[in-house]
Amino acid sequence: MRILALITVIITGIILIYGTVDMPDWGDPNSPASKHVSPGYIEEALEKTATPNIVTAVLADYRSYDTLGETAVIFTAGIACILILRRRRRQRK
Amino acid sequence: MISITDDIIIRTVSRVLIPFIQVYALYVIMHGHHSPGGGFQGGVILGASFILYLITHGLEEAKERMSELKAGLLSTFGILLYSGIGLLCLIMGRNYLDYGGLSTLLKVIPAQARSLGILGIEIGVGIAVMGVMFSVFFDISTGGILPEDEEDLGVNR
Amino acid sequence: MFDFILSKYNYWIYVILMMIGFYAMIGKRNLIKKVIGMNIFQTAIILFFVSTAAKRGGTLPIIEHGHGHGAHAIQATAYINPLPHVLMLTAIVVMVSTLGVALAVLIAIYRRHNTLEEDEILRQQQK
Amino acid sequence: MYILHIASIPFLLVSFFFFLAATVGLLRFPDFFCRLHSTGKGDTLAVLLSLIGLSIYEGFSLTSLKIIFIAVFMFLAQPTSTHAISRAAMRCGLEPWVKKKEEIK
Amino acid sequence: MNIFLLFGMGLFSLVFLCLYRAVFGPGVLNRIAAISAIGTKTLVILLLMGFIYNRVEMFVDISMVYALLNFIGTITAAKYLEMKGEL
Amino acid sequence: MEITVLVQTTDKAFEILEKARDEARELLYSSAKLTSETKSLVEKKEARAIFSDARQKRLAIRNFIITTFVLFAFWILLSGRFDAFHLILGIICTLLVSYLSHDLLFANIRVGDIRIRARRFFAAAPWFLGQIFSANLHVAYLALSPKMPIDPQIIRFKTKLESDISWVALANSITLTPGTITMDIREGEFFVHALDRKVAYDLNTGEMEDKIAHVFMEADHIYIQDVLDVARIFGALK
Amino acid sequence: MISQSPVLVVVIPLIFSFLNLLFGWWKKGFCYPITLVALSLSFLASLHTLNTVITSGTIHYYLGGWNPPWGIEYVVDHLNAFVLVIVSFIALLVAIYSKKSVEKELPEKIVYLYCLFLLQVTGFLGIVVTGDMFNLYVFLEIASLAGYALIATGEDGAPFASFNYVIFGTIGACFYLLGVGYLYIVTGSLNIADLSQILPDLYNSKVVLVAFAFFLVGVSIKMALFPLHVWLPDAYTYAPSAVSALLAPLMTKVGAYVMIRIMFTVFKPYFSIELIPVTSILGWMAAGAILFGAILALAQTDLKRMLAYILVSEVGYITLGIGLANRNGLTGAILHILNDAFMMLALFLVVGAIMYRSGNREIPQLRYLHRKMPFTMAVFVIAALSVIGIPPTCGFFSKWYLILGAIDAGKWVFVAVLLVSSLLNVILFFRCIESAYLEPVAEHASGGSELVIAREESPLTMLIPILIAGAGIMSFGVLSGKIISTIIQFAIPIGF
Amino acid sequence: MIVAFDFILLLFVIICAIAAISVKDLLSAVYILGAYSFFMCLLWAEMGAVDVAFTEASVSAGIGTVLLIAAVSKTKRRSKD
Repeated sequence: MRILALITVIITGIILIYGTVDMPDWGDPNSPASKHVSPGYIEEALEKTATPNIVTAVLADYRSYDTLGETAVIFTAGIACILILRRRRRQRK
Repeated sequence: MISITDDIIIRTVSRVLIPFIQVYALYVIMHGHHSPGGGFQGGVILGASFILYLITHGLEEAKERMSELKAGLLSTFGILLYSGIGLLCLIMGRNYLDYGGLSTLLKVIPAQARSLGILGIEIGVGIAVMGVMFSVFFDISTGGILPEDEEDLGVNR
Repeated sequence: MFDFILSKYNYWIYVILMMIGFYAMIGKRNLIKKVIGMNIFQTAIILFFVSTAAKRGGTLPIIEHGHGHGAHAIQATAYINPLPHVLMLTAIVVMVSTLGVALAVLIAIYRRHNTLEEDEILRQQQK
Repeated sequence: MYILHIASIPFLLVSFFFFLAATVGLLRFPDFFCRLHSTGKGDTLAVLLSLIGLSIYEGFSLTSLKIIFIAVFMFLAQPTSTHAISRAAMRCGLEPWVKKKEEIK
Repeated sequence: MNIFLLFGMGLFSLVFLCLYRAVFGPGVLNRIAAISAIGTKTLVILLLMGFIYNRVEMFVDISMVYALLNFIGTITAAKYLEMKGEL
Repeated sequence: MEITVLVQTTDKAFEILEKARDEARELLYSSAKLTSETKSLVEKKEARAIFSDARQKRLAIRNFIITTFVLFAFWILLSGRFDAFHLILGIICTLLVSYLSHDLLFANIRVGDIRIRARRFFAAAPWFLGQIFSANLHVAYLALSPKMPIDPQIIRFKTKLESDISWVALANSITLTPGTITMDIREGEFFVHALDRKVAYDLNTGEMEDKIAHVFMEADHIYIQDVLDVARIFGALK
Repeated sequence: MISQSPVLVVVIPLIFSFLNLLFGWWKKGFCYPITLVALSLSFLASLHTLNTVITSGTIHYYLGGWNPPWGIEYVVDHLNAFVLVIVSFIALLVAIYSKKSVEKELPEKIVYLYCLFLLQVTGFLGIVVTGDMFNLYVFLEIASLAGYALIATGEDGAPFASFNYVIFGTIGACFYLLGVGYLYIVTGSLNIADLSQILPDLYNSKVVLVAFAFFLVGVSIKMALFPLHVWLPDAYTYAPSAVSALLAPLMTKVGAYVMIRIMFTVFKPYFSIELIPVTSILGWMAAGAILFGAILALAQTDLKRMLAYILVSEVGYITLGIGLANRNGLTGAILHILNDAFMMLALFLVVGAIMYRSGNREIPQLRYLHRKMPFTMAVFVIAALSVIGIPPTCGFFSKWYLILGAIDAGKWVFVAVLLVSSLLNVILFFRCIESAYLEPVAEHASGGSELVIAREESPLTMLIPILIAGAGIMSFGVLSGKIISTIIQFAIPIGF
Repeated sequence: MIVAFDFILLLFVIICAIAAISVKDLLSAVYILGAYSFFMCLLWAEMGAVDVAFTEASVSAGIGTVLLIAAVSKTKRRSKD
């Protein structure tokens, strides 16, 4: 079992490393990731949302729906813990 | 069941530190615009301050300050605040979560309205995260069984 | 060759980390170890995403001098790509939530089976 | 401002010395309690010194005041955590290492 | 060569030494001690990074988080150990 | 020097007490009007209760205000923005936090000594810093010297300090200073792990304890309490 | 308000789940009606969305008012809207059904259970409706977390099954996220429409290849495709009956939807069919899943576990349709998403009802049930016939299209596999039907036996969804031509 | 990004990860995971992701370790592997 796990892990690792060969260099300013969408955020965020922290602007405005989902995720986790563990509700007076 | 520590040093130092941690957490929530941080981080720190109180002062005392029911209510309130702001934008005739729609309501320019909308949802996220963090820690550390129910349920854990 | 290594080593390290976590998730018998492996696995992915955002010569994605200064134009190359950071904030939240749920499930398992070793639980279930 | 930059260097060097001493102590001392001595105080003072050095480098601003405040919190928190661990170790029944009696005699 | 970079490298070498205790140290107590020592060094290194980036005011906040919150974990572990497995 | 400070303190204590008593007296009169029919014994009891209540409340409000100010100062330090919006946010946040935990920061403070305490603290701080520095040099010497001349031992002593905050100060400064860490406190008895025989000897002289007692006004504390008690009697006589 | 329906579909259950908690703390009785109201509103909104899509084409909805590559976009086309209606309708049915069974199985946790139920549905709907890769991940996690918790509340082995699900689910979700990252690093975009325009230039890149592989593996884990299905049987067996009735039809279908979306919208069909032979691999895996699921189902005596293995086999059908990669096969796959959802819903609901009445679910102990619960068992038979593929029921039509697709592709092995699996299903269900219907009554108790077996039909809130599901199976069979001509033929991705 | 720190931090992270999954005492494993989070936080701060580093710092120092210790305290501390 353990050897099987090891083999799976190694195969996955090799596939992943195979994928990295064609990637743009680490920290390359001309990589597609920093050319396509992100300049739009950097140049517009302050002007359109009056928020100097671009990460906050993107998090809470451009992609605010993701953040709603994120909050829902954490809320789900809280309710999940209550559902799984809590045995009895507190007696109300 | 978390008991109070009988060590006076830990209790006192945590007592002194907790208000500072809370102010710091609120600072992190409110200043997400200008420095790193935001609702989630501030909420976690705020939750951590209550967790610290729970660990050092025991369940009995901590319940007077923050009970699990209150935490649940707060988390629900926070996330309702978030989605409520979204719905408000919807009612104002824009798309969901388009804070530009708030500008007529708040009487500011759209960019400023967006900034205020961001602040609003950060507060919502902070409250929700604080409640959930406390509630999760509460459940995991007590096993979900409140001390007053222990005899009734007849469980050892 | 050396350049190649220098430009890629960050990605390779993330793969190694991820594999460590992955091995702990599927190879270890203790359930808390699996949870720890899960944590490592997820942080490795976050590391990968943050690596994609790095930009040589870029500074933090927080615009200096506060607001109200529209005078100087903002150069996109001067700031690090903010989008992966945003995504990873969400991913960290998901990580914490998963950790919480996994621990809750773990305690429920311990209540039923009184052990956390996978093989012992399987033995108990076969009876 | 240049003079401030120069002035901060000795602080950093001294703090590095204390960090080094603390770390060597952590590695070399024979038992847990003695190791706590080195981490509990060496690190605290070293952090204090390096933070003072950094705030001098920064000059007089709110940021440097914040850095000083970090040091204050460290001064509250670090001895407390040291004390908490040592207490836990004692309650666990960890016996402190004592020099052999024969050697003293 | 930047003085902060040098200082940071020195701290990293010390962290490496602490890591020996953290990984091999006999018993959990030694590990806790070593890791709290690592935590203090982490705090300083964060500030150093701030100076290297020339944006200290951003990094101070992270450092402050460690200063305020790092001892929660230690206290919890200490309580766990002294209460013999309860919290 | 000592005596003038003491007198000042006592005066201040009187002053505060007077104010509190005035407040209480008003309450007392109003309650006396209402319950003029009842027996004087009951009245006295109630009066005493009201008196202590008023004092308690006053203390609580005082704590609340002090906490708010301290926290607001901390907020200003953190925020670094002085426009109206952020200041109002700060006021709201600090009020919230003081509401949540005003009884935490100054849990059982005594009346009227915070300024003197602060002054004495700053007077004593260089001494402590010097001690900490020498402690570190000592540890560094022990750690770096090849022979490692350590001789650890546990010493225990009973402290004469009373309040919890001074215990904490003593324990933390013991932890920070010459080769010693506090291991445990059990009912006023300190268990200290010392790295060296000489250090243990130094600790037993009790210099540190005296300093702490001085800073936290432990030594004069009993005297002031006496004065206050006498003052109450005087006031009653008037 | 008309143009807002895509977001309302998702947001209404989300907000109502929080309200559910608030009102639930006040009074437990509110939860059930609130859940019903939320899901019916959501169903209405999804119907409206489908109607809009049919009449006026694809809907683009910009969340937050930001244009697509920057903001999050909802793209609702025929495929989306179709799955959306299925998901919301099935969720509504299960919610109606859940009242009695939840009250019996988990009386203390009604509030939290309904709250998580709504969150789960929110997650499914969010996955289906979104047009953004990362948003999909977030909603996937909502659905998964709610699923872990709901499964863990079940009977004896449930926490351990749930833990396995946590581990596998996390691996799946993380592989998906990794795929998103690999695509992001070479394209710089997260929007599906944007990606599908950028990617064709990069089809030779190794990064894209690896990303594609990881997408497939991640989604396969989530939808329990054959070699990666190990978490499924335990989890669905031990879960409470209402929960397994919600998860079993929907989780796998949503996974199948995501797979279709990734293979044929994010990547062009040209890539996933011709450039790399992934569809044929998928086809073989699917064939394995079909046979394996059916054979393992034969070995089970526990009815619910048997159904879980049948589910594995059904996932195989859908994947086979995807793997055939021609128009007929894909039509079959999409049609099977609908049919299989209803079949599985009916089967799991019936098993839940049986559990509710008799308390056990071993196949040998099903006897006399046709007298006790005639309507329930009738629906069971209908669903069984549909799984087998007997003409008037809907299961026949999707299988028919799958077989046509296999013939078109020239892969006769798959035709054989489909036929063999039908045979296996006949054996499988005949066992159950035999022990339920054909057990001789008079042997045991002479004379009064007819009176002993009193009629104990399942309660009305359970019976109605069961009957609706049964009716759905029949009517979809009859209406399948119309469904294909109005919706599915437009839902097939461009390029076929 | 500060390349000089990057090498060292990646090395530390790997050491911590291997140690965390191979230590038999679960409390130690949890603690080493805390150190792992420190280094991760440093790594992200070094790459300029201040917000992510902040989140990791608050999560690991405030919640993660404490939560895991609580879970260990409710279950067993020793593990077989």
